[in-house]
Amino acid sequence: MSTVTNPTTADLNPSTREHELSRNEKESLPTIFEKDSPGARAIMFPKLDVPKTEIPASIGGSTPNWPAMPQLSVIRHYTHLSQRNFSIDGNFYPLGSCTMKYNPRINEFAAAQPGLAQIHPLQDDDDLQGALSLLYDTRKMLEEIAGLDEACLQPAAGAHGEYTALKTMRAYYRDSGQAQRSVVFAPSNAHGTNPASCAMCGAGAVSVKVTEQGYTDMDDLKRLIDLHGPDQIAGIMITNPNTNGIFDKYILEVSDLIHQVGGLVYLDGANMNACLGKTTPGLFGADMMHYNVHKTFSTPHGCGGPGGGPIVVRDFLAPYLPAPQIEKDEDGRYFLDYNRPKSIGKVRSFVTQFGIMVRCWTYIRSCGNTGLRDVAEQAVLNANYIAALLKDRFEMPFFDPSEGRFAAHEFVTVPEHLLAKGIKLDDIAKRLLDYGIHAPTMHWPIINCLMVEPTETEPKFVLERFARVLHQIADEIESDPSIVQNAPTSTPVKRIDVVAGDRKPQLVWES
Amino acid sequence: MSTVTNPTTADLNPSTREHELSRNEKESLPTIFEKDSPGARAIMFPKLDVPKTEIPASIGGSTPNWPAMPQLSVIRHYTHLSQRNFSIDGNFYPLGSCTMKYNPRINEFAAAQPGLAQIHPLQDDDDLQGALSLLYDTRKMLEEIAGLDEACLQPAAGAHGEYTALKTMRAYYRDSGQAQRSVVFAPSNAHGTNPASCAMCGAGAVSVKVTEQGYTDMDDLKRLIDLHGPDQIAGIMITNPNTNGIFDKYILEVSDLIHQVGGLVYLDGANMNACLGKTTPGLFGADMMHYNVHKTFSTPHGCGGPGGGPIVVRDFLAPYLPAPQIEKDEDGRYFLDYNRPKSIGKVRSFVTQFGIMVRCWTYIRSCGNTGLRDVAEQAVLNANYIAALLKDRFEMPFFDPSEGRFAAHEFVTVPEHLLAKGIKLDDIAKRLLDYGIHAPTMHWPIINCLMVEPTETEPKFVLERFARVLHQIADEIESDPSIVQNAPTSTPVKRIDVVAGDRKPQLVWES
Amino acid sequence: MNYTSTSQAQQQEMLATIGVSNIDELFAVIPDESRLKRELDIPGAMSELELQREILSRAALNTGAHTHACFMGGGAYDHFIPSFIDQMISRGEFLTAYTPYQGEASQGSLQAFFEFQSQITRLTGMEIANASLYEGASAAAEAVLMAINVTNKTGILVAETIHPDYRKVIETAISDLPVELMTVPATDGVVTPDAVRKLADDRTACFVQASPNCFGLIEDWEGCFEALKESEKKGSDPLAISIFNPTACALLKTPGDCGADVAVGEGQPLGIPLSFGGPYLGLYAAKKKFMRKMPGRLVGQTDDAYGRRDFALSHQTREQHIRGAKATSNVCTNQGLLALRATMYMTAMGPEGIRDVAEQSWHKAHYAASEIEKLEDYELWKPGEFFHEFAVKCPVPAEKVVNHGKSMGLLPGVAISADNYGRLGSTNALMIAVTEKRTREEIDLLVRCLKEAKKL
Amino acid sequence: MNYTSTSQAQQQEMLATIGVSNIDELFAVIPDESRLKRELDIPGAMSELELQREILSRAALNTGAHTHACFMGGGAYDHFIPSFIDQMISRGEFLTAYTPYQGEASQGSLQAFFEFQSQITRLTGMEIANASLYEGASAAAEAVLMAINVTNKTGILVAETIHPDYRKVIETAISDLPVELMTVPATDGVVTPDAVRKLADDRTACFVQASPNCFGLIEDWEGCFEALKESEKKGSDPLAISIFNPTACALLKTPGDCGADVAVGEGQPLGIPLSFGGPYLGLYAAKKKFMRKMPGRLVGQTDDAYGRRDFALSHQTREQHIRGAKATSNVCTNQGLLALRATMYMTAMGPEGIRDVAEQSWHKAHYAASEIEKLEDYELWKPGEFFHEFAVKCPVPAEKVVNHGKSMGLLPGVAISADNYGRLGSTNALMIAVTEKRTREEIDLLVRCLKEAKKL
Ligand SMILES: Cc1ncc(COP(=O)(O)O)c(C=O)c1O
Ligand SMILES: Cc1ncc(COP(=O)(O)O)c(C=O)c1O
Repeated sequence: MSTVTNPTTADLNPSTREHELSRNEKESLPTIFEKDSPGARAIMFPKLDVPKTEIPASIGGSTPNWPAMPQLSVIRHYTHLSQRNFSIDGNFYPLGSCTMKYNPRINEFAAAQPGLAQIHPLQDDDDLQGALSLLYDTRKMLEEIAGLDEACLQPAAGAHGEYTALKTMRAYYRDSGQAQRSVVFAPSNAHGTNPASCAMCGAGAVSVKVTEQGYTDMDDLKRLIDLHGPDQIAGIMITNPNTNGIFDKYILEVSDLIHQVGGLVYLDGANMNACLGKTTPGLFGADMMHYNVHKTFSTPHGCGGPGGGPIVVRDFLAPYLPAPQIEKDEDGRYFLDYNRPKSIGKVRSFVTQFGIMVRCWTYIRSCGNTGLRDVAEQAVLNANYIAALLKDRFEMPFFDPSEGRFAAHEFVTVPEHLLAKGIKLDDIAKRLLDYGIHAPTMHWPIINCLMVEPTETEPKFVLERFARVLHQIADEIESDPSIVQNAPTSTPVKRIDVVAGDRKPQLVWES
Repeated sequence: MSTVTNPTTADLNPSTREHELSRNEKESLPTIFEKDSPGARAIMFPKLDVPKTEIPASIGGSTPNWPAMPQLSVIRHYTHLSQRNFSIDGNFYPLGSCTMKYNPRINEFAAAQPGLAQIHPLQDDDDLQGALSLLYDTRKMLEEIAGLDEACLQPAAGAHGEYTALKTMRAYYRDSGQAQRSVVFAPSNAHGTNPASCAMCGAGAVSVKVTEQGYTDMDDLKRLIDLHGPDQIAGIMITNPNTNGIFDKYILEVSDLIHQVGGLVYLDGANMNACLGKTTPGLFGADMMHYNVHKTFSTPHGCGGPGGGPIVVRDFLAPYLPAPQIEKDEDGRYFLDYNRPKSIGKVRSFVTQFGIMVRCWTYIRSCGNTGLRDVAEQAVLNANYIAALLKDRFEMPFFDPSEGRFAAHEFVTVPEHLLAKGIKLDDIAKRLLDYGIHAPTMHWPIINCLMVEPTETEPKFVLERFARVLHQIADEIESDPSIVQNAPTSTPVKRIDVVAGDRKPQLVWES
Repeated sequence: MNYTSTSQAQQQEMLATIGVSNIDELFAVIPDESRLKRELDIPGAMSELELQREILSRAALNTGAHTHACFMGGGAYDHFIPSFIDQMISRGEFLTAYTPYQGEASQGSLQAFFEFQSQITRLTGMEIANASLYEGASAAAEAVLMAINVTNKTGILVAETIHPDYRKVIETAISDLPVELMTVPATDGVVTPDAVRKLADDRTACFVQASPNCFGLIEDWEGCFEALKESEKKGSDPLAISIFNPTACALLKTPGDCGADVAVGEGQPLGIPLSFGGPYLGLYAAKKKFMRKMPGRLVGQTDDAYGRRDFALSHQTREQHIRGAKATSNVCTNQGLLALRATMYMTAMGPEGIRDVAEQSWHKAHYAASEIEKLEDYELWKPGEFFHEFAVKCPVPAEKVVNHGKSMGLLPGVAISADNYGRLGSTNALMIAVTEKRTREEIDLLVRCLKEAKKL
Repeated sequence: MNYTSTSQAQQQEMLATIGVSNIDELFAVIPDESRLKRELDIPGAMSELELQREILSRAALNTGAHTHACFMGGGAYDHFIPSFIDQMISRGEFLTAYTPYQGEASQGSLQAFFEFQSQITRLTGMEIANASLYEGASAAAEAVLMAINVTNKTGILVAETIHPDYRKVIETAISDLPVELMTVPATDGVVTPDAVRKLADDRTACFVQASPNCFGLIEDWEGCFEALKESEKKGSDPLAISIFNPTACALLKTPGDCGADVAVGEGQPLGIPLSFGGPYLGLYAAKKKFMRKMPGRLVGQTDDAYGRRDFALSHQTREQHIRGAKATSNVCTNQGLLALRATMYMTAMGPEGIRDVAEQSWHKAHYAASEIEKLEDYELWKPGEFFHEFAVKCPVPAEKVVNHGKSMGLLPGVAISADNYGRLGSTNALMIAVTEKRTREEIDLLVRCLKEAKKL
C-alpha cells in the first residue's frame, strides 16, 4: 500500500518507478493489491428497481476484500501487464509440440458474434440450429481428417481427450467382458499427460523404450506384452509423428501388434499438424485419438488455455462416448442426442468448448481440403529447413538427410558441443529471449534437448533469422559464456529463481 | 530489402535486431517496404461469380506497388508499432489544452454496434430512427451545456468548428447588411487555429494583448476597436478558461464591449472541461462556440484524430448554419431538415462524424447532469493540487493561492530558475518520458512554458507521483544537467533531430 | 486461406538447402498404405469475406440472450460484462501467448494469474487457489479425486442436490477406481446434517455439497460439514468439498466461512459470455495444506537474479509434465484466458461491485418469486432460502411456459424434467434465474407469461 | 458514472494542500451572473449496464448494410473489411495516443503515418501525401484554397459532374474570398477537354474534376488536364485537381498518370465502416513542389541522436500552431485513427488485394448493369464507361424501387432526385453501386426488384 500513496525513493528512480510504466519498464509492476484508490468504482450499477428482500443473517456473509480501482487504473494495469508478455503476435514462438501457429482474427470475429456468444447452453435445439450446425460440421470434418468414425466434442483439452478416450476404452472392455485389460503402453518419450491420464482411469501406464533412431522399440514392446500377458493389454498411447519430431517408421507394426493381442491403439494427436491431408490416424492403425484444436486448428493459447480436445473413435467404440452427441435428422434438423445408453456419462457440463469449436470450424473451412494438406507440407518443410541450417553446429540425433532421416514438423537438438563449454540449456533458452524469440521446448523428450517447431505460418525470413541467431548464440558461448549465462537482459525481469519460489511458496497476495 | 532476406550483423546484434522485436526493442523497426514476402497474401477473395467485362485499355491503369505480407507479419507489424507509442491507456498524459482524459470503452462498444457502424449515410430517415435519435439527443444536450440555442454537428474538429462558425457569422453579417464587419479579435495567447480559421474566412485576425496576470487587456481591446472602427468589428474569438489556465476575470466586460459595438463573441470551447455544469458560455456572453468532443467528451484522440467540433449558436445565427439539421417532428419522428435557405451550405459530406457523436452521447449520458459538474470540479481541483505541490520550485505566473488566483483545469509554469542552469525546456519534457510520463504542452501560450492539464480522471496518486517526478527532475538538473540533456534514454529512439528532418525532407519511402 | 506465405520459388530454395528435390521426400517415411491418396472430403478453401458472411448467417439462426430476456440458469448465468473486457482480452499479448513456462517472457500472465488466485481465495474465504481448471463439473471431479488420493478412503458422499451434470461427471471420473459413490438424500430440496451424519463413516473420503444447489436453494454447508467432520471419531478424515457460485460468495457465507476443505465452482458468472456452455472456467480453491496435492497450475511470487519481485509457476513437480503417472492430475492446457477475463472482471467490479451484482440478483429473484407466488396455481416448488434462482411448480408442463415465453421475447427458464434432472426433475417444474441484468419490466413480463401460459 | 475516483476525504486533503476549504473557492473568479445555479437539464447518470441496453435498443431501430444487401454508394461504399482491423485499431496504444508531437514517445503512429503517406502516393501516382484531412469534400476545398494561394488567381473551374456535396463544400469555402467559381458543363455526363479549354484563361487558379464522377462515370482527366494546362499560354499556371476513389486507382489510370497536381479523395473505401457518413478520411496527395503549401500533417523520415532512422512530424512551420493566420490551413486534429485503419487495410490487402477488390467491383457492377439493361423500360441513364457505380433510368420514381427493395432485403441504391442532386438529378434516376461484397445472387435479386417495382 505504502508504495502507492507515499513517495519512496524507488518510486522516483526512473528505473524503479512504480505506477506509470513505460513499455520499457524493467521493474516490478504493482499488483492490484498495491493500487488502492479508496472508494473508487470502475463500474456502477443502476438503482434497484424492485422492492428489497431482507437477507437472513443465518445465510448472509461479508463482502470480499481487495482494493477498488477507477476504470482508468484498471485499463492501465492490464495494458501494462500485457506489455510484459511474449506472444505469437509479437514474437517467433518455436515451442516444440505446441504448434504456435498464427491465430487468425477471423476466428475471434466468429466466436464473438452475439448469435454465438450469447446463447444459453440449455436452450431448445430448435432455437439453436445455427450453433448446432457449426458443431455438426466440425464433428464431421474432424472425423474425416482423422480417418475414423465418430467424433466427440466434449473434452476441453488434449489431456481431457486422453482421459475421455481411456474412459471410453475401459467402458468398451467392461461391456465386452474384458474388464481385466488395464495395461496401457506409452513410449518413454510420451507426453506427461499420457501416463497421468492412465492413472486417472485406473490404468497402469507402462513405458516402452524408444530406439536410438527415435522409433518405438519393437523388441521392448513385444517383451512387455509377454511380460504383462496379452489379455491384460488395453492398448497403447502413441504420438505420431512422435515427440522426437519424426514419423514413427514402425507405426504399422506397432498397431498390428497391439491389435493382434486384442488391444487398442490410441493416437495422441498433438502433432496432427504434420499429418493433415497427408495421412490419417485411421490409415496408420489408430482406433481412437484426440486433437488439440489449440495446436492444429489455430485456436489461441490464451496464456495457457482454453483449448479443445475432441476425440474420434472407430465405430465399435462410439456407443461408449459421452453424451450428448450432435446429430442431424433426415429433415436436416440438428439436435443433441442424449440417448446413448452405453455412454460413459459426461466429462464436463454442457456440450463442448463451444467458442473454441466455432474457431476450429472457421479455420478448417478457411483452409479447405487442399489448404490443410499444404499446411502439413509447409510445416514439415519449415522444420527441416531450420534443421538443415543448424545441423552443422547443433547435434540432432534424429535428423540426417544423408540417410534419408528427416524431421516431421519439428525437430530435436541436443547441443552437446555447446553444453560442454560449461553452460546450461537454460542459458541458451534465456538468451533467445534477448533476441525477441521465445525459447523452444526444453528437456523433453530428452534431457538437455531443445525441441523446435516453427509451424507453417512463419515466413522464410523468420526461419532464417532464427537460425542465424542460434549460430550467433553459439558464437557467444564459444567466445564468452557469461553473455548467455547472464541472459536475459532485455526482459522486464532478470533470470527468475524458480527454486526459491518453490521453497517459500507465496501463492496469494499477503500485505 | 536486404535487411530482410540477407543476414547482416545488425540483424544479429540483440540491440539492433530487425524482424522480431521484443517490446524492449530500442531500434528502428523495419517499414512495410522492407518486409517483402514475395507472393504472400494476407487476404484472399472468393472466385468471381459473374461473367467478366473487359477493361478498356484507354482507362485501365497498373496495379500499385508495395510489398505483400502474410497475415501474421501484418499483425506483428502493427503490434510492434503500437508498442512504440505512449498513450492514455499506458501513461499519464498531462498535455495542457488537450484534455487527455480517460476514453471509456463503453463508448467504443457503442460506436461498433453493427446497427450504428453499418448504416449508410444516404438511407431514408425512417430506416434510421435509432441513429437520428442519438444525434438529436446529442444536439439538444450540447445546446443545454452551452447555454446557447442551436447546435450543428457537422464540423469534424475544433478548427473546423471555428471555420464553420466564422462562415456562419459572416453570412449573418452579409444577410443583415453589415458585410463590412471583418475584423476578428483574438487574444495573443489564442490557439493557432483561431487566426488560421479567420484567414480561411477572409477575416482579419487582430491580436489583443494579455495582461501580466493573464487576462484580456481591456485597454488594448478598446484601443483596437477604436483603431479599426466599431462598425468594422466582426467579433472576438476567446477561450475561457483561457490558455493561461485561468478563468478570464473580465470575460463579461469583454463580451459587453464587443456586443456594444455590434460584434459577436465566439467561444473557443477547448477548455469546456472546466465549465461543465458550473457555468455556460451563454452565461458569460458568448454568441457562438465550438466543442472539442475529443477533449471534453472523452472521445479518443486516435494518434491525432478523429475529433468532433460541433458548434452552438444563438437563435439569430441559427438560420445560417450548415444543412442538414437533425429535427424531431410532433409525432416524435426524427428527420434531417435540408430546408435552410439561408444556410452557408455544407462544410463536409454527409451529416457529421457520426461514430464520434455516438461516443459523445454515450459519455454525456454516462456522466449525467450532476456528474458533468463533478467532472469540472475534479478537473479544476486536480490542476490546482499539482500546481500547489510544485509552486515552490516551478514558477507559475498565473497561480497564486495567497492572492486568490487559482488555476482552472490546467496551469502554466515557466521554470526560469531551472532554465537558468543552462538546460532547455525540451530537456525537461524528454526527461519526463523516461519516467513514463508524457510531456506537457510546451512553449504555448508563452515561450518556455509547460502547460499542465491532468484532467479529472487521474487518481490522486498519479498527480502526486507527477509532482514528485518533476521535483526529482529539478534535483537532477541542479546536480547534473547532463542527465536531462541526454534524455530520453528509455524510449525506442533517442532524441529526434527534427530540424534535420525538415532540411532534407523524406516524406515517402524510397528504396 | 491457410495463412502460409512461402512462394514456390522459396520452397525450392529451402528444399535445395535440405538436399531434397520435393516436399514428398520429407514424407517418404510414411508407409505407402498409410498415405492419404485422395483429397480430404471437406469443402474447399473459403475467403475471409465468405467466412464472415457464412458465420453471420449461421449466427442469425440462433435466438438467445441477445434477442430474448434470459431467465435461464442451471449453471450458466446472463450477467452484465463490462465492455472493456472483450477489448482487453483480445490484445495479442494475452490472446496468443502460451502457458507461462518461460517466466521472464510471461510476467504479464503470471502476475494476472497470481492476482486471480488471490482474488478467488478472498472471494471464497479459502487459503489458496489454482490458476483454473476446465469448468465447474470437472473441477468437482478433480476435488473428489484429490480427496481419494489424500485420504486413501473409498466412500464418496455426494449430496442428492448437486447439479445432475456435476454428479454425472463425478460418476464418470470414479468409474474405474475402487471407490463407491453414496448419495446423501435431501429433505425438502436440501441435505440435512443428520443425513450426512448417517452416511459418514470410517471409509468416507469426502462429502460434496453445492450451495446454491440444483434447485437454487442455499444448503447448510456449515452444519453438514460439521456433521461430516464427526466421522473423524470413526477413524476417517474426510474432505468437505463445497461447490459454490462465485456471485453468491459476495453476499452469502463462503465455503471458507463454513469450513470447506476444498471449494470448486463454475467461474462463468465472472465476466464470461454464455457461449453455449463453453469455454467456461473451473475454479478450485483449498486449504493451504493441500498445496502439494492440488491439481492445476499455481503461480507464486518469487524473485529474479537482482532480488526483485516477480512471479513464476510454482510447484510444477505436482504436474504431469514432471511427474507423469504420479501427477496430481493430468491437466495441462487449462482455461487461462478465461481466468484472465475473471480477474479483469473482479478487478473492475471491485468487491463492492460484485456485492452489488449479488444483491441485485437476490432482490430481483425474490421479487420475481413473490410475484409468481401471487399467481393462481403457481407455487415455489421447494421451501427454503434461495439465492438468485428458484424452482416453480407450474400448473402446466414447463415446456409450455417456455414456448409461450419465447413468443414474448423471453427465455423464461430451464424446464427441469426427468430428461435432464432424472429422479429430481418434474414435468411441471421450471427453474427461473434472475440476475442483475433483468429489469422489473422484464420480470413483470415473465409473470404475465406464466399467467397466460396456464390458459393456453 | 463520470470516471472520476477521488474520494471526499482525498478531496479534503487536496483542498488543504492548496489552502482552500471547498472546491467552489477555486471557481470564485467566475462572475456571479455567469454561474450556473441550477442543474443542467439533461438526464441523470447511467450505469454501463443501462447504457449497453439503451445503445442496443437504439441500434436495433436502424436497418443498414448489416441487415440488407447494400447497393448504395454516392461517396460511401460497402466494402469488405478484414476482421483484424477492428481488433488492432482498438489497442489503447493507437486509440488513446495524441498527435505525435513528442516523437520519441510516438514512433508507432509516426511510422504508420509515414507508411500511409507512402502507400497513398503509390496508389495515386502522386509524389507526396499528407497524413489525412477530415474527409473527401473538405479535402477538395482545401485543394482549391491551396490553388488560390499558390497561383494568386481567382478563377475556380469546377466540373459540373463532381458530387453535389463536394461542390457545396467548395462553394462554402470560397464564399468569403475574392474568387469566382465557374462550372465546366458536361456533355453526356462527362466534361470534355474542349469545355475546359473554353473556360480556362489567364485568371484560372485551378480546375477540379472527379473520376469516377457523380454519375459513376470515368472522366477524361488526362485530356481535360492537358486542356487546362494550355491556359499557361494565357499567362496562368493553374492546378489540376483530381478527386479520386482509392479503389478505382488500383484498376484505372491514376491522378498521377493523368498529370494531376493535387489529388484528393474520400478514403472510406479503405477499410472504414459506413457509420452513417463519418468519421471518414480525407486523402490529399500532391506533386512534391507543393510540399510547403500543403495543408495537414506530414511525417518525415529523420534520425535520432545516435543517427538511427526514426520518424517525426515534418514541416510544422506550415501549420497553424506555428504559423497562425499564415498557416496553409487551420487543420489541427485530423483523422489519424482512420489513416491508421487505411494503412492497415492497404498493408493487409497488398496491391494485389486492392486490385482484386477493384476488379471484382468492376465486373460485378458491369454484370449488374448489363442485366438491368436487359429489363424492359430500364436503361443506363448516361453513356460512357463507369467503374463500380452507374445511374439507371427507371420507368417509375426511383423511390419506389428503393422502397420495394427494402422489403426484399435490399438497399437498391441512391435515388438522385433534385433533392440531393439539384439540376443534375432526376426523379427516376437510381445510382447503383456494386462492390466485391455483393454476390451474383444478390445482384440477381436486385434485378428482380427493379423488374417487380415497375409493376407496383
Ligand atoms: C504430445 C502431447 N500430448 C498431449 C498434450 C496435452 O494436451 P493439452 O495441453 O491440450 O491438454 C500435449 C500438450 O502440450 C502434447 O504436446
Ligand atoms: C484552445 C484550442 N482551440 C482550438 C483547438 C483546435 O481544435 P481541434 O484540434 O479539434 O481542431 C485546440 C486544440 O488543441 C485548442 O487547444
